[in-house]
Amino acid sequence: MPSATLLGQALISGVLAGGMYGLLALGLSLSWGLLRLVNLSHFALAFLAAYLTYEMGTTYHIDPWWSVLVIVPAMFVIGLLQHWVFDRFKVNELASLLITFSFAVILEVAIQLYWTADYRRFETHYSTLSIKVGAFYIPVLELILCLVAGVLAWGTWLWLRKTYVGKALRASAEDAEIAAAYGVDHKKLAYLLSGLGAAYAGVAGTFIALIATLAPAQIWAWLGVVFAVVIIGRLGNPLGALFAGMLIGASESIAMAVLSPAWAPVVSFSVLIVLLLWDPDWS
Amino acid sequence: MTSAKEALTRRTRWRWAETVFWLAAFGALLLPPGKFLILNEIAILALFALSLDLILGYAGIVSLGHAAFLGVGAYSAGLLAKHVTGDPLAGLALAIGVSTILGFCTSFLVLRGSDLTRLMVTLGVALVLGELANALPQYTGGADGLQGVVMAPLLGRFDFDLFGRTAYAYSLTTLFVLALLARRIVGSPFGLSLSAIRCNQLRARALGVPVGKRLVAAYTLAAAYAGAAGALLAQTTAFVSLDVFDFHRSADVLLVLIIGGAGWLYGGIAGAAAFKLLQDGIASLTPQYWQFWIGLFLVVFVLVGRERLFGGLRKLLVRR
Amino acid sequence: MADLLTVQSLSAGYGRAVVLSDVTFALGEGQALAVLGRNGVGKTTLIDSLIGVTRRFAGSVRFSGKEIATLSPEARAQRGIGWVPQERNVFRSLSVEENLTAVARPGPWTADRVFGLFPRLAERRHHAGSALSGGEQQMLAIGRALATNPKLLLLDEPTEGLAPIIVQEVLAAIARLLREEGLAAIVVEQHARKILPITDRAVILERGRIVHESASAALLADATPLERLLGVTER
Amino acid sequence: MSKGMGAWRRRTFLGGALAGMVAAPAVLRAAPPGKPVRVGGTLSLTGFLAQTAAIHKIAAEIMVEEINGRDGFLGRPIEYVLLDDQSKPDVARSLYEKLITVDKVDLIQGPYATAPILAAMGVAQRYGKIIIQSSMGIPKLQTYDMAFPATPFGPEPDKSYPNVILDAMATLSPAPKSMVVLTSKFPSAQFMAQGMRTEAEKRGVKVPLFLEYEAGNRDFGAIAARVKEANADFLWVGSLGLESNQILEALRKLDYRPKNSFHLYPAPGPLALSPDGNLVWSSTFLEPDEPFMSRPGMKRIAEHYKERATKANLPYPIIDAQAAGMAAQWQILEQGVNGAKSLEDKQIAAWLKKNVVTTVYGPTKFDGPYNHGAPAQLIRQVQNKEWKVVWPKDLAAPGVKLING
Repeated sequence: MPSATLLGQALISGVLAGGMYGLLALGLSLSWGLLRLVNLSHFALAFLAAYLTYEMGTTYHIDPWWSVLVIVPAMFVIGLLQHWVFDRFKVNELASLLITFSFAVILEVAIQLYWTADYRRFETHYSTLSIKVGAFYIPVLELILCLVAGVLAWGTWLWLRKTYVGKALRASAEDAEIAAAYGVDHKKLAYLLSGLGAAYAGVAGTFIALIATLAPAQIWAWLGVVFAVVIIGRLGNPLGALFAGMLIGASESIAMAVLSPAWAPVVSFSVLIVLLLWDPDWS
Repeated sequence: MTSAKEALTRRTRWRWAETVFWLAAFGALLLPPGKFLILNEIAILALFALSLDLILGYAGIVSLGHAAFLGVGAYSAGLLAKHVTGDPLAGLALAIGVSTILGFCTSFLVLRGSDLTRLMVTLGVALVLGELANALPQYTGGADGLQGVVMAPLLGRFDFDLFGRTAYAYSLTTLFVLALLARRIVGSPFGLSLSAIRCNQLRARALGVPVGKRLVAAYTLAAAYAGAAGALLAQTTAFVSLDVFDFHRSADVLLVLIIGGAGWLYGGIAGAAAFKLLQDGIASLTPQYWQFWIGLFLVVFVLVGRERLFGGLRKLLVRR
Repeated sequence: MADLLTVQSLSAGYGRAVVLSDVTFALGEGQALAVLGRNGVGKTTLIDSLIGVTRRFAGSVRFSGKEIATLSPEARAQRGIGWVPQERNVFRSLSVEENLTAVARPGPWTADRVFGLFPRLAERRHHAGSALSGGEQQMLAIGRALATNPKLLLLDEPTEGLAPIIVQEVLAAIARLLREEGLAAIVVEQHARKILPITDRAVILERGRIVHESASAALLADATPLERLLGVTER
Repeated sequence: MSKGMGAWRRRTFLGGALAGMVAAPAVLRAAPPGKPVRVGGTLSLTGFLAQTAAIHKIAAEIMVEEINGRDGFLGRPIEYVLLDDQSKPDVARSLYEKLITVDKVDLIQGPYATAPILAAMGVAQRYGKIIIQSSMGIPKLQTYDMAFPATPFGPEPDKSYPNVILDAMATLSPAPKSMVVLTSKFPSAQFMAQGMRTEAEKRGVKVPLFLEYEAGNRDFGAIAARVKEANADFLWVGSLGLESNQILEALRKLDYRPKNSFHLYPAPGPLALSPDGNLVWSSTFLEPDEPFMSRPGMKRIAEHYKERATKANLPYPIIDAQAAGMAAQWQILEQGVNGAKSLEDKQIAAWLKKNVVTTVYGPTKFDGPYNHGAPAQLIRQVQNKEWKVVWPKDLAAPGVKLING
């Protein structure tokens, strides 16, 4: 039986690591839930941002906290461009799945072309910092990640709940035609949201550069678990995405500490399947 | 009454183009060796896409994890050949049986909830099965793949030759038989009720169609077909790897079906031929960056060719 | 005085099907028009043509002196056309209050004023749209249209499928809007007698054409056209 | 790297990108006259093993040029027909079949990593082709008698190599008494990890924790907590790629640093450069130092490699055991063909079994079980951000010793 310290430590690092799931799920959940576009290239965009952070950090010695100021707006613009394609060709849900899959493949090749397939590691002194609280250690970088994810998720939630634009978006998501007949300009809002989703991928990318492994094929490594998180957190619900991310992160971590680390990959889908058995209309 | 019957028979009547197509496909067996490898791959992919067509094109269920059944079929056939008997038909039967059971069991999970949750559950089932195969290397060979699959001659007479003529003949015949069967099924009242469900589930229910049961049956049937494709894959390549459960496989077969057009059975076959030939052509031109060109082609294709191809699909997916 | 809405020789429909042909009528500021007719004569198509979701084959629609026939639905809504759809179509995932504020535009009609009109909705302010009864949904649909502060309100069968007591409540509210607030409106209704007392004018549609037009009071006084065209003898 | 250099790289990137994506860059043509001998093979140019293919592709291209610069195969130039197996064994399988039956290559070269090699070996066996490979970590799976290893794993590396590590550990003071074995479930790593546990326990080193994690594991926090709690004297990690960096970082976040740790197949550059990488051990067969540089041709190959790898923008442009494996594959094939004076697979195989071949790994024989010769695994250690061979002592770089962490 694992000790209390081990369990507590596993829980802490799991919840914090889950912040990354939540952050990645955030943008995906918004575009899927509110625009009915399944954006498989979300991960590729995040990795593009991660590689850009890496490049700016290693080649030009720009601190990631500064490069994020350039990368996130750039990703926002990419999101707008991507949405222009969706809008121009009236892309529906299934088509969006296929097109963004192809986008992701193209981006993967492009990343490999410039940065090669070799592993990249952005060494910063942040990566190993941690705070000691009692018997537990709290990694600083993951803590910042979770705070950022929390602020973004909460801010987005408030934005959707409290502002005219947010409510109009939710109304459009439910019934675009009716909302349009009430004067909601769905198109403009959709551009805004697509840009925002890509910008969130940019934020996630900055943290990926600092925390995770950079290799082109890693684009696909997050797909399954983050998709599960998006559904568990309910589509279009930013706070749900974050909490679901933390829940899955914590469950994986506990599974690693108590059972075997090899069980971690099945945790997210087991949770999802149990959830869907319990409530088929979940999401 | 007669007109309804006529309409039914018109749907199932042979067209000359079909005869020409199958004659050409079987005629390819007379080609000199060197093409059977890719022809065999096309036949298997076509069967896999045909199976997806049964649920996507006819029942309107989008699956992101159809590779689950391909994989289960492949491992069943591979393990049978390795441990019990190398008889191809026994393996094919076992694969169909196992994937049918899996399809039936998972159908209840998949058919609960909305289109969106379906995407996730199908994806999840394939991922979990992939993890399971990876977690049991003593049976599946894990990441190294299943070694030592040795096939006995087909029908006890035809050896699997070096150039793959037998393999192609075997895969093509299986494809032919199952396509004929599928043709009968989709033209039958059962198939028509599926189309009705796809167009409007509520109306179909109001007309007394047992929607749930029909969808379970369709999903199970598609699983069986995918299992058969898996068996062909395992047997004609004498090898199975974890890649059979890969997400890329599920995504590729969806693309294949979209290229060929869903909902007319031959779409999968046409798409498989186009996809494989394209892949083969580009990959030999530029081995490192072929994926880029395929990706670009698909984006353009789905965007530009979409209107023609997605007319029927849009109805399935636009949520009301 | 310039008319608020002028429909001139309008032919419209869906896809290739022409449902309305050569429809012409006008509506002044503050006027209420009843659109009567049997099932399937094109009443809803007329409303749909005004909000801009049909295909127009010919004719013009002028609103506040400007041609709007080529505008998108959202642009028409922004110019002041408020719509209460036949199926109500309230946003089920939004709360009652959010249904009102999501589409709100500045003007005298605020959420609070809507709650004043329909006290029932005020009680259910924080409930989701999906939790409302049919009557409440109808009230919400009307309230939602009001929240856009329209110059013209389009009501498509506002009492259909409601319990009699609720019908009274909804009709009373509509009457208040038309009579006291002086809102211009087009009301589609199958049951002429419910709506004639509160409207100024009435048209009767048959097979996509206007076959009768008169003051509402005149129709109430002499029901012969109603009996002839609608086949009803209501009491 | 200066800004000017970055801009230059970007220009070549754009030019190279377009040219590379249209043309067929994989076929190299060469000096000696005559009809070229076509040698086909796949590498994982895309997918999760792609970082290794970049290295092997460069090594192979250098070797093809070298061989053509000499006398080719039997006086004929050679041509390398390279295809992308996408890191998937079943793709490798069909591509080898295609190379043999459709492209009709004269000879084949093995792909990278156990799974694709096994797949390719099955095809080679069916068509009676000789296959040389450099990266199958589980020798006993090489059951085909015309399959040859280019890397001196030895027939039972799961027994021989742990003992090399244990020997080196025994010289530390105090000698480690316990060891945590942590491994990826990647089969060849798992295979070595099991061997490590068995051999360690045989020699009285306790293994209080043996953990397997899934390949592609994302978060090592909980694993690190378990390693810390076990608090053994030595940490053995069956890692691939960046996993070692991630594990060491996760440990440091818990304020824990294992005194000494061994890493099986790490990404050499990132681990050497990481502050956590200082003094860690890893496996190798050679490093660009003496005595290895004195081996015939090694200096030239190492220089070429550095030049090409830098140009290809590889982050670690230094030849190591990985790249050397591919070089050895070609050296073996070259000597086999020219020694047997034949392009016939059977004759080449027969010649290889009877003779000693000289490769960058030194004199190589194929006389043991599964066609393996003697093992020659070494231990290297990060010292001043560079990998140095430290064990066995007689192969250590001049003046370099194993340092206790």
